[in-house]
Amino acid sequence: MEGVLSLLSAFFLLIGSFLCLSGGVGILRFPDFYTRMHAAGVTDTLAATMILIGLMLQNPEMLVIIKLILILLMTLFISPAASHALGQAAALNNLPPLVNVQIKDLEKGSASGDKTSKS
Amino acid sequence: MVGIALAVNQIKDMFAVVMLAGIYGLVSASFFVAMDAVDVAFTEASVGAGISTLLMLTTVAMTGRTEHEASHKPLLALIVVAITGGLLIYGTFDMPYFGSADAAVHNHVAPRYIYDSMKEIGVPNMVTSVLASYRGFDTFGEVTVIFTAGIGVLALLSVVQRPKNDAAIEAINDSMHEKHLILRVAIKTMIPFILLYAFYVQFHGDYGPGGGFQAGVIFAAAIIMYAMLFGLSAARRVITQPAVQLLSALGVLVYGSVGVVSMLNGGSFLDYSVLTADPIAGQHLGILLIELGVGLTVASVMIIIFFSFSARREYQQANKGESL
Amino acid sequence: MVIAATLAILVAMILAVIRAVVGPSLYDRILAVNMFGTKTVLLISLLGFMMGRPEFLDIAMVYALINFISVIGVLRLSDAFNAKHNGQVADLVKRDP
Amino acid sequence: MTMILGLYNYWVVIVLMMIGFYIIIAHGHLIKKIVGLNIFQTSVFIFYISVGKVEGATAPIWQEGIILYSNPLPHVLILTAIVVGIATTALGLALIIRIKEAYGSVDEDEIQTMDNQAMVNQDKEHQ
Repeated sequence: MEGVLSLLSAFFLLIGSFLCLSGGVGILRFPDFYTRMHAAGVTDTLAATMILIGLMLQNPEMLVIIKLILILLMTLFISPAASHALGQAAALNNLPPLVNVQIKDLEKGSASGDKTSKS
Repeated sequence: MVGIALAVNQIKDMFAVVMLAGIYGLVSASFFVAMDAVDVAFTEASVGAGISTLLMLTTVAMTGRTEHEASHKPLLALIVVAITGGLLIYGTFDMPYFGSADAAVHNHVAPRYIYDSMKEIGVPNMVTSVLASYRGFDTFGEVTVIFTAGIGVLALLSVVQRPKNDAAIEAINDSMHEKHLILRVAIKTMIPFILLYAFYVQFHGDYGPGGGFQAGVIFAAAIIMYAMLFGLSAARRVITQPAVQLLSALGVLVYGSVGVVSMLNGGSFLDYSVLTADPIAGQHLGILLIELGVGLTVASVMIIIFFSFSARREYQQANKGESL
Repeated sequence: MVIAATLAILVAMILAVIRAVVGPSLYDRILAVNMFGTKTVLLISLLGFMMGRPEFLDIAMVYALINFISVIGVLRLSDAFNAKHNGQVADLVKRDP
Repeated sequence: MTMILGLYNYWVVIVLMMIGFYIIIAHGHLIKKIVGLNIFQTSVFIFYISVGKVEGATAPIWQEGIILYSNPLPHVLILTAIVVGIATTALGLALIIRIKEAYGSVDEDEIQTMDNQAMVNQDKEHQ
């Protein structure tokens, strides 16, 4: 039982850290604001979930688990709301999304995008 | 951290500078956690990352966001800085090494705080017991300083006459409301929990990280959040300006009167052991009361500061007929 | 494993800071700050576990809250920014090549 | 080598402090000066906290079975200092807003020239 739990926890933590890293790479390499927001928002929420679940599996104390669950709920609640607000504000203030761009730019952008998804 | 500080030096866009200052606050708070200073990290998290960023941003919004090129040569400044820094680094060669247990700071009053506070005060969180009991007089001074700063901000920024075109402000607020519908719903659900959490921090400060200072800031943050999304006038209907001012004074008064009561009971000023028959219970009661006083003052001063800043901003907007 | 996760978060934080410093538009910076805040929440929970005293999750909770508040505040004020400085922002908002 | 490992923390503090100092004296923009002041302030906080750290100790909250704690005294001092720091920062920002309203600028040099101008004008009126 102990072994299974710690293995599961390690698994979740590993996924979480992978997501963190890919989110970080995404926020740095993606070509425009909206794609960056996508990278950051999605990976942030999932990575937080994974890491917190991994930590929950590591600790047997009830109080700690409850606190972790609270943090998790808060993250699940806050992070989409913040992302929504951010995207909406950007759209309302006429930040141009990357649609009608030169083919050269697009190739450059998609090339970096491909690299990110593979890494 | 050095990198961020350098970037602050270079960037001319004030908005970016303020955002970086926010990140800087977060980094330093993480550092405090790593250095075992959980209470400090708590405070820095709520103050440095949240409130101060907001205040600076409000000011930037009111004063414009670009910086002019410096007209004079910074060479002299650089030389002064280099000399001072060199002297300070020379000074560190005599410092005890980082983390060594036999340094001078750890051998004066600290052992008593660490090993006897459980016996004398009965509060597990040593920071709270030192803050509220051993060094209660210092803390009284700090609270008074905060109160005075609140009065100062009020004196500098308070708007005496009502702005003439209330309708313009209302119109701005209405447009805000339509835009932020989802946020408003989200925040409305969260505010009760934040307030509850502030009370938890306030009264759990004896046993874990937390206490009056932190709880006050969290409480104020909830109100500030409400004021930001529902408009200042709505927030003022929840907590009126005179009420906040009264509360901020009341906090200092509670703190001071606990001291006076303990004097009347035959102890010295802020000696809580005489408050009840049992010294440890007296200490508990005293710490609880003065933490309450601290929390009241900090929360209401933060609210006062934010209200004055945003009222000033609305006033400017209404007078100039444009959004500043 | 906890240490590996901590390292990953630290790297992600550094990347976010770079974006905040470079970030051509205002919203890029806000995004970076938001992400940095979330990562700090995780980092503090992990640090608590590493030091063997997981009671300190309270701090992480405060972070989550305050981070949200500051993002909201920044957004609320940035609207005002754009209304006035539209000319300047248009320059800043342009995508970097 | 032990010297470097034992003291690098203080050196980082000094570098931060000097950057803050430089920002304060070299930049004309008043808000930037406040940010510089904050950096300076934080470096002092970090200095205090790292002085209070004891190798192998944990946070100063009493718990069964733990003997070695970090020094709680610097924590107390810094905790109050942070809150007082935000109060003074708010006061400074309020002053900046009033300066902006009075002068229409937040740049040190411009305010200086405006002041000089006003002084000269006053002298002329007297004559």
